[in-house]
Amino acid sequence: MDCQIEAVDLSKWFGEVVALNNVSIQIPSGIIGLLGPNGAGKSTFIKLALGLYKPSKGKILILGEKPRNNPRMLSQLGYCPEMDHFVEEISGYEFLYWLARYSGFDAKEAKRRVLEILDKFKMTEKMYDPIATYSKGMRQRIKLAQAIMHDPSVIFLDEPMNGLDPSAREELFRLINILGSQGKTILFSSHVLHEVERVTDTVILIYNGRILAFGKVREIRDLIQNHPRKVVIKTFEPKKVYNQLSIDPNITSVSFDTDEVTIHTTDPTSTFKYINELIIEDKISILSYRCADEDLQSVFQYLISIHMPKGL
Amino acid sequence: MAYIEVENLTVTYGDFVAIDNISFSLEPGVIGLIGPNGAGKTTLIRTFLGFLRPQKGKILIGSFRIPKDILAVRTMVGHMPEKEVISPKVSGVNFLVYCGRLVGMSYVDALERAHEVLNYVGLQEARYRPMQTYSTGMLQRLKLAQAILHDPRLLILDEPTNGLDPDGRLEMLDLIREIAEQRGVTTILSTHLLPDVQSLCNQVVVLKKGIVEYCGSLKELIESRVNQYEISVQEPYDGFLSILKNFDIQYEILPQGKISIYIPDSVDHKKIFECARASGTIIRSFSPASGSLSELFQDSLQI
Amino acid sequence: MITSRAKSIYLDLKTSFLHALTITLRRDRFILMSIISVLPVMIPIFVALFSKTLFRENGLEIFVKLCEQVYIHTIAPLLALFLGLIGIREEVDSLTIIYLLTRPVSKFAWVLGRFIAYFLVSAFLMVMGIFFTFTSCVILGSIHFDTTGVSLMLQYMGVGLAGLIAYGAISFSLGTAINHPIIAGVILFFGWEKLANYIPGIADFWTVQKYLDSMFPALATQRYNRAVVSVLGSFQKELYFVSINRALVTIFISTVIFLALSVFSMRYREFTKDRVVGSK
Amino acid sequence: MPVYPFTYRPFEGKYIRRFRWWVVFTEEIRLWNKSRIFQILFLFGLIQPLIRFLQVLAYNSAMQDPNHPLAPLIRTVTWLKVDAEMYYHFIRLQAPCVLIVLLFVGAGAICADRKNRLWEVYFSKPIHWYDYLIGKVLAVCFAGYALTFLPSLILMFTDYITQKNSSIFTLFNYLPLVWKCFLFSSVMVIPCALGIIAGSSIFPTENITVISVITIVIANTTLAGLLSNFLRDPNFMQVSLPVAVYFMGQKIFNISRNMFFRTDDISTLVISSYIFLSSLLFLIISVYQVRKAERG
Repeated sequence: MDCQIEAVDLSKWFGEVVALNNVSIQIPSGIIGLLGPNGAGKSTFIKLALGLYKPSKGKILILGEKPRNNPRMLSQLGYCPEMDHFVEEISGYEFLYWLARYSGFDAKEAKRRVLEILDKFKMTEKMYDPIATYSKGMRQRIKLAQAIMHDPSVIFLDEPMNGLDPSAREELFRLINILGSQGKTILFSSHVLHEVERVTDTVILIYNGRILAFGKVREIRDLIQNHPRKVVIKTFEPKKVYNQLSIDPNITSVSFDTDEVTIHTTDPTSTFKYINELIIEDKISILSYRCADEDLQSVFQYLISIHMPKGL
Repeated sequence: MAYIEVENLTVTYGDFVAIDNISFSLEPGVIGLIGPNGAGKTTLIRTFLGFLRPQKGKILIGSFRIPKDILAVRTMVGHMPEKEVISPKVSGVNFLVYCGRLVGMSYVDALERAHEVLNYVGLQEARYRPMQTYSTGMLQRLKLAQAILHDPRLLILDEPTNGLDPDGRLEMLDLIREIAEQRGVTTILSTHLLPDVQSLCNQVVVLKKGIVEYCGSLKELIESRVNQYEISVQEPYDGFLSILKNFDIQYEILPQGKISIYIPDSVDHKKIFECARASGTIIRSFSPASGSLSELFQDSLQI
Repeated sequence: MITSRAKSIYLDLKTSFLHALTITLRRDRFILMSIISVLPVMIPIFVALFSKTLFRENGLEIFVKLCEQVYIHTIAPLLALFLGLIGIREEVDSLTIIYLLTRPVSKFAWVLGRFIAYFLVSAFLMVMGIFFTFTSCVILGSIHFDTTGVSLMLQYMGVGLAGLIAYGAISFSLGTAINHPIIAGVILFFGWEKLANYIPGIADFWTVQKYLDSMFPALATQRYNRAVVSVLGSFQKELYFVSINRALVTIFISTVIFLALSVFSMRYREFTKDRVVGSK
Repeated sequence: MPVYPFTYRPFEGKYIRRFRWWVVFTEEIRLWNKSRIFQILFLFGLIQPLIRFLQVLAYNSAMQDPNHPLAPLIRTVTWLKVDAEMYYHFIRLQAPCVLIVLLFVGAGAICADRKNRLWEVYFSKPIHWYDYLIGKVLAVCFAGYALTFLPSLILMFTDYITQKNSSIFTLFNYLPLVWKCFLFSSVMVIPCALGIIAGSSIFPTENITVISVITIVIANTTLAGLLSNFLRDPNFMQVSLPVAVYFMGQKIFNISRNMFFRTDDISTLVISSYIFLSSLLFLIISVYQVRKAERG
């Protein structure tokens, strides 16, 4: 396995608040989603990987080298920060031009690259306007432009989807896919699973400063599919559904209301199979059914509960 | 009875026309204000609050005219701004107390209210910490808290679910729904996330480049399509899809692993389950679709 | 290997210098500072308008005082605070510095490039100011455009530039190292330096002003006494007099130390602020 | 057992419509009190009051006891004397501290709110721009008075209770002095506060505000010093705003001489209108900026 980013016993704390707690991980190349709720430590991990923070404990290596105060390494990295701050008076062109110069290109090359990337992001018509006049989407695009302008081999995108409208999101997904197909490593953080799913099948789950899981989305989906869950069934005849369902041994509890039945099951797959059979055999008629807790938070809770000693 | 009336409103920044001669009227309820980035949503909200002077046109909210009766309007309006608002050294509860006192509550009232509202939005444990230690989601909740603090009659929310994780987003939507429906507060919800609008709003205003594309009730916009279902299927579902094709059933793959299925009138929906059984897969959720707003949004606006 | 490293540092230096130069030249505060540094030119004209004879008698003294009190004691620290400290601080405060920190730039080159740009811009303003003041004095007839006059002007320019370097280096290190640099800068440059000069011999060794003062042309220093200098104070001043060479060496060394300090803090401080959450 | 709902409830209390600026005022003061740097600066500013306090104690105890060993010394050293002039000097020497503390307090007062986008929140509440501005200005002024006027009141009270023959009637003798101290403090504090608030409303950050105010003060004073020096007329010093404030203090305390200047031939009208007009200019600037944000 080629290892692009490697963290060894990595911890970071601010005062007495722990942001990242004893993380050890080896990240291969490709597109990788960094998934976790707000404040889980995604940003801190990315900033440590970029060398913006000094690790409080342990170390982080990118392509085998420490990134902090290492210009040679930084020329291989691109970073799109989460925060929305610019020097508002200067124009988008200038912003990009100077960052390109700092990346080590001469004036001519920097200009060529900036124009190229602005053209790619369809921003040429407003490129000489001050950034203060840009809309949220344009500000996001300009942040992305500076991250990929210098052809880095490892790209960090911190919550790139935030505040983008659907069409802008589509464009971003396409861009990430193109970059990934060029063989770059892209680590992008998000808190929405299906966003990540659109572009990659490898994710890192991070929660409360710890890496919870690292693997394929498929596996996480399976986890979602297999852990105990709540299913809500809407029907006109709840009593009948109740009677039918209470036979299933996997279902731990059933309750019903005027037009819906709520069940808890330990083996959702077989329960769903059972429901499907019932519908086909016309034993029950339903309007709709869905899982009530099919989201990441419950996966996190579930994953934590597996590793937690029972006494707690 | 129109609650909000806008007539021939034009707002400009220098030469740039942000809102171009729009007119619409809205009834009380939850109102969605949708449009792509830079469509003029925030500008419209800022004009409602009197931060921007309209070039021409008039706005009526209830019986108040803007910008003439702006103070009366501000008393009954709660505003949740789009951008991150932070007062770094101040704790959440102190910030809310200050906001409450600005509205005109006494210190005791404001303190009481602040604690109640913080409980309500789910910031119980973080209330005494300075705001610079808050995460994006917590700041978002705090912004909502300061907007509903003084029991407003009209709630203006600018991108309330921006930057929240899915859990937080659902909670935020639930909060808004509860306030809007149980308390009968008219709510204007500006967003580009269509599911939010779909789950909350009964009227929508669609803005595009400063022009109103559509204004009216959401139901009329989305006529229910009877024979369309949304299902999610256990992976892998390629076999299932090919069987559907054999039966000439049309389908479309949606984001979040969902599949939208159109069945002819002659066929029962049981057919889908049979197909699933034939391909050895399991249908994990099943619901009649009500026509997705996002399709409509993308069709009508071509964005 | 060594040469390629040196070359990359040189390129970084050049970029940083050009960048700092372009952004400084377009700022409003550059315009404000250029107005302020040319404003003293009006004083000789104003004085000449009021009384011709007075100006002719004391024209040289007027020029000397303008250079010493206005340009070197006041405008030099102001330029350092305005163009040096705020230039750095602006990036840190607006958090745009993290765009720079994620670029492959050597911090040494970045600080040095900025410093050179600051020095060139402020030196330009100072030299122009002194030159215009000199010219207006010449035109109004108090000083002659001869070798003594010109060498006097050049000496003041030299002292002014030394002042800019020393004050600039201190501003840079303040701007990168501490959190409320501007209050500290004001207290240091306009509180401490002025106060310490009343306690010669002990405290004033820790001020820039003492070393600048000791580089003033002898011709000028004989000509005037400051109003509040006590007898004891002037005696002490003579006792602890610093020679020009020593002053130059001190200024040079302190500049190097302070610039190294700011490079050090650029390397080891964490400029980005993260909002972290402990438990939700 | 009745169970009460634990949810959002409507607000049925009353709104207080008047004196909204009081809220802004108290919030500002509460905010600085949390800052360590403010506390240090403020304590630094209280050094002189402490010394003066000891001076009053020493002088009164020595003067009233003829056998006191220090009495001859204190009688000969004129600047140890406690009289109206002492209060003038006290307030005058507080000026640098006042400037620094007010800069710390006032420079961020408006621009920090704007930078953190708090205006969007505050002005969506029913608050007038003038309530906001009055609150901010008064808070900054209050910090100034806390360093000048309040300590001088305490000094007067100390003076009163340490005098042997004090009675309730001698208290009235202090009234003109109180008035003079208040006037002089106001002349010093108000233009300073208004200037800093004006700077804070124009400039984007706290740092730029501080440096700009300092630049203006120093440029102004240096110009005045040079003019008076070259033209051999000390009265040109009144071009400088800080020195004009000192002169105004001399006029208020009826002191005709000081170390360098004679203030007899300076017109009270001219300096007072100079101070007044510059304060007005600062006020107009900040009013314009804040009003623009609130009313579009």
